[in-house]
Amino acid sequence: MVEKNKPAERGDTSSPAGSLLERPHRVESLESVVIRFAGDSGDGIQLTGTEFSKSIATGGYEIVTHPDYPAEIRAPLGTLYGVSAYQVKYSNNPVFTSGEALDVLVVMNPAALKMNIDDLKHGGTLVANTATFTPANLEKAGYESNPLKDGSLAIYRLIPIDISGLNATALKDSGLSRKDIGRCKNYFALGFVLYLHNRSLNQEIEKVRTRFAGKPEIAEANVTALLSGYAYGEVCEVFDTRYTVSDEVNLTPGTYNSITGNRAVAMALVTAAKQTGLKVFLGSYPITPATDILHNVVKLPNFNITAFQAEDEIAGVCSALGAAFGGSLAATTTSGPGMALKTEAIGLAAMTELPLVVIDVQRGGPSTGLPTKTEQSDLLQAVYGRNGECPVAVVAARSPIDCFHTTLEAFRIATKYMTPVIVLTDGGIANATEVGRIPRLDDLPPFEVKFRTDPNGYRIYERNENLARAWVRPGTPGLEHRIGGLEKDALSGDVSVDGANHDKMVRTRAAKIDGISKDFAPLVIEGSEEAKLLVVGWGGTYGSIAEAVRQSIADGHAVAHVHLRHLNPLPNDLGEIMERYETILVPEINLGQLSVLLRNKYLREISGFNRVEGKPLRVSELRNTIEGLA
Amino acid sequence: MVEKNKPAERGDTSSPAGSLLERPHRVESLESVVIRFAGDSGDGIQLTGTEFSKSIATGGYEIVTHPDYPAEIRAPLGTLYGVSAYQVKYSNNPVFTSGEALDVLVVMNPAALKMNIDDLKHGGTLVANTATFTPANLEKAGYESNPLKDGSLAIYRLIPIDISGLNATALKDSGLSRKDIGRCKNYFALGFVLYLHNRSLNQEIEKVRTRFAGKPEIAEANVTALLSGYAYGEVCEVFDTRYTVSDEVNLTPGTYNSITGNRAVAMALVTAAKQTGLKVFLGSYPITPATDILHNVVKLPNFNITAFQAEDEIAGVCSALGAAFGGSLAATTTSGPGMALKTEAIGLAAMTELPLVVIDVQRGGPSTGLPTKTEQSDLLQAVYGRNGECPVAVVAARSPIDCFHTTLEAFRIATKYMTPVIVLTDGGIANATEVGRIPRLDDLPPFEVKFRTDPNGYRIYERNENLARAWVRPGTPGLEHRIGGLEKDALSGDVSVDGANHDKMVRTRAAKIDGISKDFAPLVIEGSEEAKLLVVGWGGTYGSIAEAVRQSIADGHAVAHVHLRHLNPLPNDLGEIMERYETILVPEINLGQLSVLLRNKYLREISGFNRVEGKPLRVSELRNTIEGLA
Amino acid sequence: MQKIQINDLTRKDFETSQDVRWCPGCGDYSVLKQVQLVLPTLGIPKENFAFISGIGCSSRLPYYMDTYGMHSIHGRAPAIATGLKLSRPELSVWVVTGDGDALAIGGNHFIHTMRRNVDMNIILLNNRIYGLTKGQLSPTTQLGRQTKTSPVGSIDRPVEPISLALSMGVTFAARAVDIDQKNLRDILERAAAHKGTSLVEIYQNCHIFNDGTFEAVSNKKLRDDNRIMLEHGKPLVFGKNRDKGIRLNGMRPEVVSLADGKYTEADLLVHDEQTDCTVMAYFLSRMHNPDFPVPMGVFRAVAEDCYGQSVRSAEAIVEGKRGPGDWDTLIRGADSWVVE
Amino acid sequence: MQKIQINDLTRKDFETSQDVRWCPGCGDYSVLKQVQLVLPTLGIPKENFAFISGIGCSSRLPYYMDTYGMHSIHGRAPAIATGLKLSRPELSVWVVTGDGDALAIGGNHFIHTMRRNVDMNIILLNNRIYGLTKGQLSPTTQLGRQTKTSPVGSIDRPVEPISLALSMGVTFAARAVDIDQKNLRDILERAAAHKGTSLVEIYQNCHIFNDGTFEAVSNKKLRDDNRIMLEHGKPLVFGKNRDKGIRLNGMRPEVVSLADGKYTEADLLVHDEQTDCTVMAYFLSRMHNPDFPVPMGVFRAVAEDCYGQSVRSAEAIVEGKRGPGDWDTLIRGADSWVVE
Ligand SMILES: Cc1ncc(C[n+]2csc(CCOP(=O)(O)OP(=O)(O)O)c2C)c(N)n1
Ligand SMILES: Cc1ncc(C[n+]2csc(CCOP(=O)(O)OP(=O)(O)O)c2C)c(N)n1
Ligand code: SF4
Ligand code: SF4
Ligand SMILES: [Mg+2]
Ligand SMILES: [Mg+2]
Repeated sequence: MVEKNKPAERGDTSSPAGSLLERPHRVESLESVVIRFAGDSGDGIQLTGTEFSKSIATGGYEIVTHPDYPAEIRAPLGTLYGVSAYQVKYSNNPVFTSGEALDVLVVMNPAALKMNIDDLKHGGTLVANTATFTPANLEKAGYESNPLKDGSLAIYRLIPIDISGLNATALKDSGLSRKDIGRCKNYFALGFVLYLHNRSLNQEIEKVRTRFAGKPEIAEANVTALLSGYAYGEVCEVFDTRYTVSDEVNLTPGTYNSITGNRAVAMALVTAAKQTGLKVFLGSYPITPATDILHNVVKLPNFNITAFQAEDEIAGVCSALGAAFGGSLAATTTSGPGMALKTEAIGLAAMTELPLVVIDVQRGGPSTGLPTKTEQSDLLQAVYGRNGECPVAVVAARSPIDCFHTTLEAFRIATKYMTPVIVLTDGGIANATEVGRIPRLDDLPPFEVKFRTDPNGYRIYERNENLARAWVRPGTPGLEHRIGGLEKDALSGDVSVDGANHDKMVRTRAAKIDGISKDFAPLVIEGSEEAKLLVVGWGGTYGSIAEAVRQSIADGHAVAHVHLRHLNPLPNDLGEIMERYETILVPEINLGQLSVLLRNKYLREISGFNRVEGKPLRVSELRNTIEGLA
Repeated sequence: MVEKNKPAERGDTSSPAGSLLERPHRVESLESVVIRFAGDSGDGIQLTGTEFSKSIATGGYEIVTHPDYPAEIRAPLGTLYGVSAYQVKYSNNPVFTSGEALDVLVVMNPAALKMNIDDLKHGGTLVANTATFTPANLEKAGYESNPLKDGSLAIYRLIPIDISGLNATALKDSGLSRKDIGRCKNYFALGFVLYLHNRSLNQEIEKVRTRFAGKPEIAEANVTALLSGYAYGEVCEVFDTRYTVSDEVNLTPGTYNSITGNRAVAMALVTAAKQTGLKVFLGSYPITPATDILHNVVKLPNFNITAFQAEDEIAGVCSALGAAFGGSLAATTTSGPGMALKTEAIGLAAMTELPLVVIDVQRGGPSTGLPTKTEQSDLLQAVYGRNGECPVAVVAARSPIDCFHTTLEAFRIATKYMTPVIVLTDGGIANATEVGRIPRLDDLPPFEVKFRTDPNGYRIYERNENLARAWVRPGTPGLEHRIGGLEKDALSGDVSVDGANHDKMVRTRAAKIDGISKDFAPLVIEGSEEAKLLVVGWGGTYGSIAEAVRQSIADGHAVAHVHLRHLNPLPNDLGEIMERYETILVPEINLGQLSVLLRNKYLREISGFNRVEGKPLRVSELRNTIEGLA
Repeated sequence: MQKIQINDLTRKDFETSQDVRWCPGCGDYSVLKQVQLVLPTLGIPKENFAFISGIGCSSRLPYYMDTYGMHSIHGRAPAIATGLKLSRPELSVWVVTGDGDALAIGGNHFIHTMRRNVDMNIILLNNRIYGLTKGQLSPTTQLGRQTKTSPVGSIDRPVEPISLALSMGVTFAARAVDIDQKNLRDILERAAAHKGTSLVEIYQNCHIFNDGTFEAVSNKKLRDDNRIMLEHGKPLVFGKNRDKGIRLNGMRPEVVSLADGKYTEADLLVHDEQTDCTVMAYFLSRMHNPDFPVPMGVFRAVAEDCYGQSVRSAEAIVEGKRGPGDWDTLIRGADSWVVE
Repeated sequence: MQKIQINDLTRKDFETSQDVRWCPGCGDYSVLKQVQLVLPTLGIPKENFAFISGIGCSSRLPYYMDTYGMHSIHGRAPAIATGLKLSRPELSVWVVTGDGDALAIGGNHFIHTMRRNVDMNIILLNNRIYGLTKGQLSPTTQLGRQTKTSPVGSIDRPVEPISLALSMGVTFAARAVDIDQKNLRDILERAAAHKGTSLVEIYQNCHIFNDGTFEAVSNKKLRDDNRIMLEHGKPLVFGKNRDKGIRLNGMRPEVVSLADGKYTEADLLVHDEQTDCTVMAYFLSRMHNPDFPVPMGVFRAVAEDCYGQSVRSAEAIVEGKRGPGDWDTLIRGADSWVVE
């Protein structure tokens, strides 16, 4: 059985993957719907998608979303590369990915049709805004004839609607300008789609009124558009089915919300400040797809958290290190190229043994690569990418919600072991949303930090049972001391060029990091116990792998799945678990970086499933591979 | 048989390790001497050591030297941490390291005695400048009584000489100031030691006159000091043995010289310019122990080589990349922390597929670490330390002379495969000297570079049989094109966000780098064919390993040694070779970085011999390990 | 670079097949156009142009220029261009950068390039915001401005790029507004002609994230009272009716009216772009709205040895003394010995 | 920082057990001494001092100060200090750096620190050379100077750190000579008292690799004719006999004699360290030997909000509007829903 929601046992610094916004348990049922909205980036697609998912989620369904922006800020209207899309999968069963083949596709123009139609299931529903299928737009999209009329879409259930026109008609008395009326059309579309999915409008109407509280005419116009779209559904005779996903939901009672991975990281920073009573300091430099974390944090100065936009990545990490020296919980956020720039300073953090959390929201590389696409290719950089023998802890989040728990755990490790910790998330989970139950503070693993204040017999590199040195806050009388990047005497902390001392320090720093694994909760094996095939994953591919494994099992294949949060050190029980299986499959959005770590550590043959296409692994393809090996 | 001097077969881009300054063949003979000079860093120790080694080397002996400076620029006189030392081993047999236990130790003050005496063999010769054994100096060195007099040195053959006094007497009529006379004392010491080693003075005298050509009084005073030291040896009755190392040398005829690794790199840059006719561009930022390469190169603007001291390491590597784009042979030189800063730009070089040679003279890490000490701990950074899937070629030099060949090979690989190549040397071989035969230009592997000039059908990422794209020099009509860090279409080179294209490009870049190994010469296995133990080494530990293996074999143990120049990709024949041996031992001055690469690639259990003490591996200790495993 | 006769180059020759992908209304379009118009007039063969950029909306410009080009990494274009120019002095090297690219992450290369005076043309598209990453604070964002990373208004005092460049001794510095086509074109031509580093700061409107930040100097109705056009040798006069001027009061500048007869043009400061010291230009670079008009045009243009020339003359000194290097002698080294 | 009574601190309290490991004769010794003398006078508890440095001979200074300290990585001290100060406003934060550390690799952090005006004291030990790496060209090395990396003389035009800092709006900038103990001490005291970033450039003699580069201003016999001591509100007079002065001629400075009666002190420029614009100080920072005396003392000292204050007032605005943040509300988010 896939035990997606079973909280792991708690170790000292470990925490369950999936409890801020805890994931619900429910009864089995297989029905689910995958829907994608697509249109010009100016069409409000992201907003429509978000609103739709919220409305669905509040119905108690599980959802996973996948927003997909064009690389350009504002691509010219109607172009293929200017198409923006937003995909949602929902179900009353656990949902792990935003889905593959679409049940419903809503397109606002020909370019959106062209770019997305291939993903629609045969027999799937296609809603198209006919008003935009003008000769000029068709040409921009590369259509020679109008696909809505030339029969080429016959295999789909086509619902052509003059969304622009109907919306304009509905709002002709609103007193708004034509431009403003045009802007309401996404609410018309939303109303229609909500009808299609059998959702009521009440809540949505309330939300529109709150959102546009300052502008009542706009609010009312949008409400009218929503209602008109819904009404159009009711009267429309073009189609005959509404989607009805069983709503026998069985959620743990509580307050729920949806959250993106980037916001979850920001919430973790706030929570760390709350739990410890310490100031949190975020030193950062904007870079896609990590910037949203900073955007979230700058709005929260009243939560004992200082955000600093530095002049570059190096200053970002260095300012954080300065704050760590000062006794704050310090973090820096970035993505691949920024990570590359921070490595020298991370080395200094490792050498001075200061707690520092470095969050790398991975994107397509190398170099500038594919900045708006996801990838898992910074793992080896995180583990090995510094000069000298410079081990640091590396952890990875598996889902948007897990970004919260993983970041908090990173802070617990950093302060307990006095070490930098690298948190790997990725562009996929950073922007996707997941729904879960809101945790209360006491639900979370405890997090307390102690500074040394006793000057008696203080030695900078004296270590406790975890091999960690003491954290001393400047301002504490009698504990004045100097640290730095030069090698230091193993006890006194004075500069030392002694060879034996250096060897000792190098080994001690390595042993300290290795020792972190004693705190990890036992790994959770999902899937069949009697399997011969073990799928080992890490980070943001969790959804795809869990879904593929689940489908394979449902289809009668024996396969097990273990998903790693801890990449350095690796969990102590992993070797023993791997020994139980004949074949190890490691799916990654890279050319096999976890494979390198596993092969090196366990000397095991590993099968890789590697696709580096800037997007989540395709469940169907992965499933084929699994079933070939199981 | 240790086949140290057998040139390897030549592949296309490969070259024998050890032919600039080709290493001599000779008849067997075991005699060798290890001597160390030590004194205040102001005492001219480095000069004395260098002069002594030159004099020995011109006698046709093989030598290896090891200079050891204090970390401070000018440490206060007489302090322990201000001691500077220079060690030479010479023999008429192949010499691989600067030796361990000393036959002769020359100390210019009590601090030098204190810091070095433990390395002197029982019964070894100790020359001490008695004039400096004053109460004040003894105290600074931490001596409670005068060791020259208290009998504590009885196990050595002590030769106490009032070097300062005798030198002053000899020069009292020179007309020089007291300070200047004092400065001559190292020539007095040199004269004495040369007598001790049975060398004639003629050549040395000539050299002093050339060196001080502008200042004849100083020249003559130094000559007098030399002669007086020598004469003192002749008349001195304190000791009874002179060192006589058999000089039945059997060198390949030719011109010989000694060279440090850093200078050898500089000579490689000059040679690359000479061979290709292209301009060489070196963009660099000073950092110990790499700076000397830049010091050497700035003196050579008349060799078609432009050296640019940039504002930082990032500008250093970026300026080199700009020059590479412009069609020059471009290099950047650095050490660990600087390497960390260059990784983002190396990623750009990999993405734009431009040839770039990055020379990392490794030093003790992490962070600032032990800047004046050697280490091999940047290997994994070189192989894995960049964001994204970003493979580059990595090669390492095994000895000072090999720095020349390895750097030239790096340029050949870079231009043939259009890729960055990282050259790893280290603080040990960078500053040590090795003697060898001077090559002629036609002795070297050919090196030619072709630019594309034909505009017909040009596509930026069209590839040849080596998967390399064409190098196009700006200024060529009709070939105008744009490259950059964003992923590009596999053929046209236009920006592409297509997933399948990205996957293809990621794999193609990886395949290109993997393909380089087809050019490598077969690995040379030194030592016994029937051995069960294979020692696999890389880089600057060659000397220690070769010597330890040789000694073990001489002692009747069966052991083989293979030493890698190519770390990425690894040589094709390595796997098959490793299979022939039961046990693999990998000695490294790190915690096992080559081990990681080998375990990952070959899934073989590896024994590590790891000492991270800032200095070459100790032959005796390594030998014990070898003999325990063999 | 020698000026040669190339009659047949036109703007079209510098256009690429790539769709230009800036937002509709972005100021970058008009800069691209002017650059494409100026290049054919310079008498430089098309294949000798190289455009290097960093990362940002602005840094996309080289993709739209049919010349040699590199869209490099964030902030590093001047360093790349330096290596290119030093190794290939015959090329015409252009750097295209943004306020974030040049002045945030790239600040160090920016200042050292100014100091070295390598012969290249730097086009700094200053929109006072990070465009490509969607609207964060940049080093030139005005105090109090709300952005995605300064929700209650920026507290970072803005950089004045021209002051910064002057303090590092830049030999050519000028400023223009994106849509002021004539002035922009003149300045680009002068920058191209200048030997040494030329910095052209262009006030560029980011229609999406910082619309209107340059309104006062770009809006045809407002601009004459808010800007002053610098002209070498001419007094500092401005205003729709050319009725205002800048006078020096001690070491302080002062706006005076020429309308009321108290002051005449003779009392005003006279612009001198060629003084060897940077103080005059620096003084101008400190003038900002609303107290002063913003200067447009050339702040400084002086002839000094550029770095490349100095490199080459240092090379020549060595070569003059020692002759061209002889590989055999060098490789043999000073005290080699012969074994027979 | 509030000044509190701490009677018992002396220089000794700030000495560490470490052997000081600069070369004999190095100017760093005298700076260390003055710093150790000034600290006890500031009324700040010893445990509230933090010294952050980069890499270089100069950057070793924190090891010799018995305060909190970090010897960090090359060029990054100002960035580290910024994070420390922003998160711990009650600390007295000092940065110790060299000309290479601050102006070569650290240039970007240097300029942005000036711009932000974070409350810290930066001691820049300018010896115009890379000491620790044994004698290469630094950004302040004079033109034509031979170093290990400029064997035929430097061709890089030197940086004037004070000009650079001023162009970024530094609120306190001063200069002193290492061995001029009295002046150095006064300036360190004033720098410590200043709120915001204070930059103290110290001309420091590197006895080993660049001996005598400051001879003209440090040698007691020469210095009076080669330097000018800046005093707020006083005319710019200098010379052994105080018989020379600086006058403004248009926008150009000019040295005039007060001896021949043609000019009197009334004709001279009067130093004003407090003007809000940076032009006066900039002008002074461009004066160099041999044409002008080199100014010593305080170039600029103005009171402006420092970054930390602004951060805190921005925080206060938000807190004022919204009250202290409530974790539960925040974490619940705007449109949560309840499942029962
Ligand atoms: C090393 C690195 N850090 C950060 C980024 C993200 N990034 C791309 S462009 C940019 C700012 C661009 O601002 P500006 O130079 O003003 O250009 P504009 O888009 O406004 O023209 C940033 C922060 C990056 N690509 N690389
Ligand atoms: C990243 C990095 N690059 C280069 C170095 C080498 N390095 C150490 S100090 C220094 C220059 C120091 O010059 P300066 O700041 O003027 O200090 P000084 O020694 O003259 O006081 C350099 C280049 C380093 N330690 N780290
Ligand atoms: S975001 Fe701004 S700068 Fe970027 S293309 Fe759009 S309008 Fe232009
Ligand atoms: S090298 Fe120069 S700066 Fe460094 S300690 Fe010696 S004298 Fe001082
Ligand atoms: Mg911008
Ligand atoms: Mg210096």
